[in-house]
Amino acid sequence: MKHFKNLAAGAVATLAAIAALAIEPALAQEAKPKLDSGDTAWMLTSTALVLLMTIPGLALFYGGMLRKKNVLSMLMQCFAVCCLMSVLWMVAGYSLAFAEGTPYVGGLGKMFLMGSSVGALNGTIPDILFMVFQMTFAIITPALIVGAFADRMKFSAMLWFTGIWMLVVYAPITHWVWGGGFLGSDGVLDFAGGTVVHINAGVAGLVACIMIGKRAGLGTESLAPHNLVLTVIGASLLWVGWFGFNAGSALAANGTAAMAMAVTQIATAAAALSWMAVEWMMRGKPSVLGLVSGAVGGLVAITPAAGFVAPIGALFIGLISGAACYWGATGLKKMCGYDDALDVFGIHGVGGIVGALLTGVFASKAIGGTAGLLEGNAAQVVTQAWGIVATVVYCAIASAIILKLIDLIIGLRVSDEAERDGLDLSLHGETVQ
Amino acid sequence: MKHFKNLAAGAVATLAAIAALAIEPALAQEAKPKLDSGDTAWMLTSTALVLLMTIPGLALFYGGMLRKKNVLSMLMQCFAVCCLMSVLWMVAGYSLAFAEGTPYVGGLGKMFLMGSSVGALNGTIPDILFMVFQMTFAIITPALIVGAFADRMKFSAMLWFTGIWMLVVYAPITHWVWGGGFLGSDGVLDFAGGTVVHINAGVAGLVACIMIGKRAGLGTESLAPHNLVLTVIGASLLWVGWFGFNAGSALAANGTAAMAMAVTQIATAAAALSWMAVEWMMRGKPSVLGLVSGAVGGLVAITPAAGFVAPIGALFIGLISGAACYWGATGLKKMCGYDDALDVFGIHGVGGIVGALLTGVFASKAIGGTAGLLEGNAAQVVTQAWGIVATVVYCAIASAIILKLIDLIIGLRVSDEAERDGLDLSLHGETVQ
Amino acid sequence: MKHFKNLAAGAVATLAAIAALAIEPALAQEAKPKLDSGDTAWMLTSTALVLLMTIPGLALFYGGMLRKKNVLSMLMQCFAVCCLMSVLWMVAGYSLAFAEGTPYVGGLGKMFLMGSSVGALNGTIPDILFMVFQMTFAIITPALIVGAFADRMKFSAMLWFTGIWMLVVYAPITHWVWGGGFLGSDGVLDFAGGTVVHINAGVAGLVACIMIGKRAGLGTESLAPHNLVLTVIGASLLWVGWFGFNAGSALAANGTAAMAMAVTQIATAAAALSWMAVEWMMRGKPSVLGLVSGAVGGLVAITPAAGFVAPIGALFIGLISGAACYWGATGLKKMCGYDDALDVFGIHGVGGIVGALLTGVFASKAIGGTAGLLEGNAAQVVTQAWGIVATVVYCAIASAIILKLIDLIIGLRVSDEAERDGLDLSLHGETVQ
Amino acid sequence: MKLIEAIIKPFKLDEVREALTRIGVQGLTVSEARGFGRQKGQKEIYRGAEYEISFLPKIRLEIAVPDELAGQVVETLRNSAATGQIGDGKIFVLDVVKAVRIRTGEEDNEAL
Amino acid sequence: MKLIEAIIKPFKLDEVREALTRIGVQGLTVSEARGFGRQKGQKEIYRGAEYEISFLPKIRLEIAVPDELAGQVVETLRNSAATGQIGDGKIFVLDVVKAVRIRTGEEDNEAL
Amino acid sequence: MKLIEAIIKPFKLDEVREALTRIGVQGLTVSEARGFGRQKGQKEIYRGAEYEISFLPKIRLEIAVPDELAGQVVETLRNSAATGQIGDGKIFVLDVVKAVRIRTGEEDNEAL
Ligand SMILES: Nc1ncnc2c1ncn2[C@@H]1O[C@H](COP(=O)(O)OP(=O)(O)O)[C@@H](O)[C@H]1O
Ligand SMILES: Nc1ncnc2c1ncn2[C@@H]1O[C@H](COP(=O)(O)OP(=O)(O)O)[C@@H](O)[C@H]1O
Ligand SMILES: Nc1ncnc2c1ncn2[C@@H]1O[C@H](COP(=O)(O)OP(=O)(O)O)[C@@H](O)[C@H]1O
Repeated sequence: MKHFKNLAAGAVATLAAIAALAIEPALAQEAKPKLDSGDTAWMLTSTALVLLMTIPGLALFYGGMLRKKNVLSMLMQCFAVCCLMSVLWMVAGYSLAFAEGTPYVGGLGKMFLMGSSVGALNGTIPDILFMVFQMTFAIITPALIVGAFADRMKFSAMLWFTGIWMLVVYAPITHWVWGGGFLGSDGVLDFAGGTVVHINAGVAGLVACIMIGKRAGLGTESLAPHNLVLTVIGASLLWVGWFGFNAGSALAANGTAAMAMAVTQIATAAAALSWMAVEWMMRGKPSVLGLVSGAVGGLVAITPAAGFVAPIGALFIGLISGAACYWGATGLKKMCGYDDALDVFGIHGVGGIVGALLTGVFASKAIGGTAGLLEGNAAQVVTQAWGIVATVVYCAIASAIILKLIDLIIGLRVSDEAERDGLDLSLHGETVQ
Repeated sequence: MKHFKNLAAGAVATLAAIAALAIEPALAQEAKPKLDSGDTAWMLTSTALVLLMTIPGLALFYGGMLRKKNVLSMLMQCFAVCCLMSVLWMVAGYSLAFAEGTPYVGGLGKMFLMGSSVGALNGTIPDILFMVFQMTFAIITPALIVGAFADRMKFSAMLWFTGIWMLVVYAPITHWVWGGGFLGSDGVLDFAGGTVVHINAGVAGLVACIMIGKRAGLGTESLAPHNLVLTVIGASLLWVGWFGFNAGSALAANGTAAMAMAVTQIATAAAALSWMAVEWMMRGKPSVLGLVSGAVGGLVAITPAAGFVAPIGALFIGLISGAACYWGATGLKKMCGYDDALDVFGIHGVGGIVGALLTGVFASKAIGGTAGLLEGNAAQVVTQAWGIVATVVYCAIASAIILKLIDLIIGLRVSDEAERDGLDLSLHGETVQ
Repeated sequence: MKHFKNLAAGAVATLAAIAALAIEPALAQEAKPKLDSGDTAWMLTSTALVLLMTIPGLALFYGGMLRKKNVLSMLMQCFAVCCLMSVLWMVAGYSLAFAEGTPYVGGLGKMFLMGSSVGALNGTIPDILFMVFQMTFAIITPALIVGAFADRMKFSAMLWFTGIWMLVVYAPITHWVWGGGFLGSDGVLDFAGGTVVHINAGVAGLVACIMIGKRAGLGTESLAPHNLVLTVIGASLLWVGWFGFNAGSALAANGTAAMAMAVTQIATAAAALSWMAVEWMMRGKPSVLGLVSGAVGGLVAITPAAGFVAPIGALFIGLISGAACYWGATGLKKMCGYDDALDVFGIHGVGGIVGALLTGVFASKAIGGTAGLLEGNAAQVVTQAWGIVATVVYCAIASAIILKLIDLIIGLRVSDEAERDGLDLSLHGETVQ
Repeated sequence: MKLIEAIIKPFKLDEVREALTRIGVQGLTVSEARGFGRQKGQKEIYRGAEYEISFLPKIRLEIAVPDELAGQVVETLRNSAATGQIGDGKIFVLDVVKAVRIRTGEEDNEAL
Repeated sequence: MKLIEAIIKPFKLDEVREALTRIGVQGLTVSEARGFGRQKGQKEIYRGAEYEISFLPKIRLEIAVPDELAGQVVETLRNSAATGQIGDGKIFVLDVVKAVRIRTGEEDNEAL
Repeated sequence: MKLIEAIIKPFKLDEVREALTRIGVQGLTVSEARGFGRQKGQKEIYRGAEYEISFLPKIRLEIAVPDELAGQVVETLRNSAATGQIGDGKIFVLDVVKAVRIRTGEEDNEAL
């Protein structure tokens, strides 16, 4: 019984962040909850789609941008992160994020998925399904980070870092926004994880790439991508999988999910064209890497907005974020001089921040129940900014501490020789012929 | 209110083409429409599956058949078409296809998705979901065309051509068949787009490859595919995604969708084996390119028939279309001497025509409500032929005019040097190592 | 009417194997069956996911581990098996597995899908959907086998072997367990095919690789994998697709499906980490091939258990099977000295046996209705062992006979020269550049 | 005998081979190479990072011929491989002390 | 010293290397090549388009050896690389004016 | 003229090229090679199957230079390519009978 209370509480809190659904499901909770097979079917599918984003989606998107001698190490890192987070999420992460607790972190009531059953519901879907859907988010977030320190981190250090980070940074922040924590209560809008997932990963990546230092040969040798075919496959699977990420965050197969899918498609396409256009003007040629990078930037930017904005709003969010991410991956990076190898901050950080703010601008009462700046509710932009600040500050500090400790204990960086020979051979004893 | 009328009208018209559903949903329209979460779940999934067909499916299927120096340009074209069509469909395409209008083209009432809402329904699914599902069709159709003029068209010309073509050719023809236009009213059967998508793309490809001329080196150098692994991945994703294309066209998760999936699987397998057998006999060896090409031919041929034929009918459609497409990609092409680089006409044109006619032959009253030749309704074959003729004539003329204009204004073809160096480097400044 | 009886009988029998559902659906059968659009949506999706496992999933997983000169032949084999089985399943396989018959094999009542209709149901989903879902299982099982005799079997012999094997070995064993046969009645638990699919394929692979002999150059030349990027893509798609395989085997979108998905995720992750850890200790380096092989081992092991065990049980099944499969692919193989090229027995055979037994250990009444050893029902382990023995014995003998006959009539093995030049060029006249 | 090594533009290979066959060259060996010289490459840009391609794709031919044929082969190479644009490549003629056909053991001119 | 260049069939590489090591060759360099000669390639067909493969995969070996060892190396190459079928390849022996070991600067025979 | 062939470690290529340009070398040709010698490779393990990598990746440079420049080029190669560790590679100097620039037909030193 007590368990069911936790559950209801947690669920209500989570759903609170999803204005579109706030009313009925919440009620549904009070009333006798009933499983909806259609909603369940969609959430089962969404879970598969979000897993597809990390393996092989993200792994290929990243791997193709590296030199041939490091491609397997990147696939290894993404795949290993997927496995490690699955286990850690079951052990404690889910509980820290979604068990009843303080406004700052969840409790330990759901460790090892204690009390999970076939019959328990979360709104109209099985509770265990909500757990595994959220697990796929806990997988991709740390996986996104590894792009920043590609080519140079020890595999063991990477496992320690991502594992601890998920428990200490990701799980609490998820609780803040979706688990009944203070950001959710403060009215921060984050439909599918612009703040929780992308700003979070972007900032952690930035901190990590600064602390580990630049790649050997940066500026002197060619670090050109060895096979953008892989990158395009990865970007495509990210796009397709993102439907599960955004439309799945409706936790139901309804109009909100459909609208989330539509605006995701529109914003992504607009962002890709926007990056392409800017690059075409500035560099004289449109590149496929630019096109797909823009698409990812658009996917990131629409993530917090998906359930809250109308198609027109999505079009603008896409156009703006595409150009913004281009700047993030080129101008900003040059300006500051850090070596964010695969532009985790440039795209996920910048895109996430732009998206979070624009959600406050374009939010439409008719779509998601909350009005934004354009509908006269300027306050929402401030609320969004507050969500960004809280996340950036906590994530930056915590990530830095974790990395520092690991560096002291086992060291973050591989030997120069290992880096030169390539991580595939030196760390994993394998090569691509 | 008026909007809802358009909607209902449009929806009814569309559904009319889908005999299996004609009755209940239509009624459902008159009565109070209610959202079905199961149908919605399946259509959300189908939309993701059809997007998967283009990116990365089609992009890889095509890219692997080219020389290494052009593979990125093909991925770029497919991905850019995906983005451009998404925006254009939202802006005007959807309206031209599905807004209330004349029997020849839709109106402008739905431009920029005006009046779209979270609550509006189309049958048992959200109206916005129908829009985005159809968007994925508007994406893949122009993308199919680019295979015909691979290796030699300017990227800018390609964008202009596909963009205009989608608005001027694809949207109206969609309206004819599914949007309440004259072909639908005439009783032409096209369950998932054999005419609208495949014949249409095949004919446009044929016209384009003739107008732009042959690839340099054709007949003198080796133009052998550089990596059929990509092509097999692409063909496989096309097959999987096609379940969304065909079974999704039922617009519901019901017996018709299930039957459409079953016949799709059977016809595709039979066509692949049929092409393989013919090639094995004629050439002495079965090739993987032949096998997957046959599969795609079968997918094309069963597309118009999916909701109308029984498994046995599908088996025959597959066996016939596999052999027909083999001829289309070899004998016919040699005979006429055009350079349809990736056999867009040979497979999608020929397969689409064969499929449209055989739909009239094998249609079964028990399955889709309409009898075909074998059940004594010879007239249906004539109706099918009428649908083919109308599409071929309009598409051929319109495509030729668009291409001619673009050629005059910016030119269709890249320089000889750019073609020789490969489009990856010359147009996009990138290479696969 | 009679047909409906068969149907009901067959369905009940099948479902009997799925304890979690035994009660309601069975009742549903007796009562007036009604289509559930949510369950149907999930089964349509699951069918697509399981197809994705074979093409391109398995094809890539296997192809990447071969030398470059044989990669296309592997893709060809997997794709051709997919096509051939689809047709044979429609013609007779489905009937032999699921039509009313003896406890040992199904009847011929459903040959050519006779009597299939849009309206007929199987539980809460269309009967034709159950047929095509099962078809995807009949596709992947023979496809799994080809990894064992990679690089050296004639393409024609491979077609004959897999085709006959599916009809003579796979279909009957499926009937035993899910089609109303004796193993099902004996209470053998096999939720998604640990015995039917994996032990079966593993044993057939072992027999085949022994009968055809070792690869030329084994031990003398390097047979190192040419491109593990493909293998990682394949493993990832296998994982994602496996959600359809395991959660889809609930035949509904309900709590059992959700729990099956959760335990699949947990066991797979644990097995991957387990293999990685063991390899890291024994070999000094964690390899990406090891990591993904462990994941596949975990997927295999959780397959029979998916609907029956709790998350904690899944964690242990994963940890144990990862290490067990590592031994199967290294120690065991070295010990016995057969050349199971891609460890079909080492991973699917060993993992399947371990999983089947552990299902008997960890089965939980609360989850799937049946108690296992840990809940005091030691007998279940014996029942599981009985299922394994019956399958191994029949499969081994029948496979050996089929192979012997084919060897006598057309010969199993390619010429030394063909093997040396690589099957891509010698059998299919194609190469990867 | 002489071993004639030529560095040419890749797209010229088929043309060169045919020209050589016409004058009776029975065999040759080619390998992929990358050349650095006067010809400048295009630059590649990836997310704002520019890479000058200083090494351009070339094909390296090796043709062993009897002394008397050497002059003609060089001439033919020149004519068939030239485009007149920078980067056409070079021809180097080396002395061969001995040649052997592995299959038969035939030596020197018989080996070619 | 002599630089011995051999064009052989790829699958013979390991065998050849072992044979050479046995007679005391300490090092060699190999590269991938494609050969044109008497041996004809299989043809590839893609959707009815036929391509004769006139260039077949070969391995190119370079072995620098002291003059006195040259004869024996050529002999060993012949025996270990021959299959007796067309396409076995060639051996070319060239004079080396000077050899240097980069690591130490040792010259000529000491460099090998 | 001389044809100078050098086998070096791949990651040294850019450094070597710059050093050579500095002393006035106008062009060179590189190709990928794999080397067998004293340097031993790491081993790869795939599901328990161990493979010693006996051939290590190397870069093969060819530089044709006038006789008078040869000494200096060899010197420069040594200095720029050396790491002091086993596997740095070799330099071989061969005589060139004749050189031709395909584009212009210029011969010998003018061709370089
Ligand atoms: N000194 C040299 N030694 C070896 N190869 C050279 C030399 N100079 C040029 N090459 C090769 O010839 C190619 C063409 O030379 P380049 O100077 O670019 O044009 P051109 O031969 O028309 O003057 C170069 O890419 C390189 O492969
Ligand atoms: N004149 C030549 N110069 C350089 N390489 C040659 C020459 N003739 C043959 N080769 C190389 O030797 C290989 C085998 O030659 P080929 O004539 O096919 O068989 P065989 O050596 O048995 O007569 C060819 O593929 C080519 O790589
Ligand atoms: N006799 C030889 N002929 C041709 N190449 C050689 C010879 N010996 C060595 N090499 C090349 O030089 C490289 C380095 O040689 P190695 O003996 O490993 O180290 P080091 O040159 O420092 O003694 C080898 O990988 C091989 O490519």
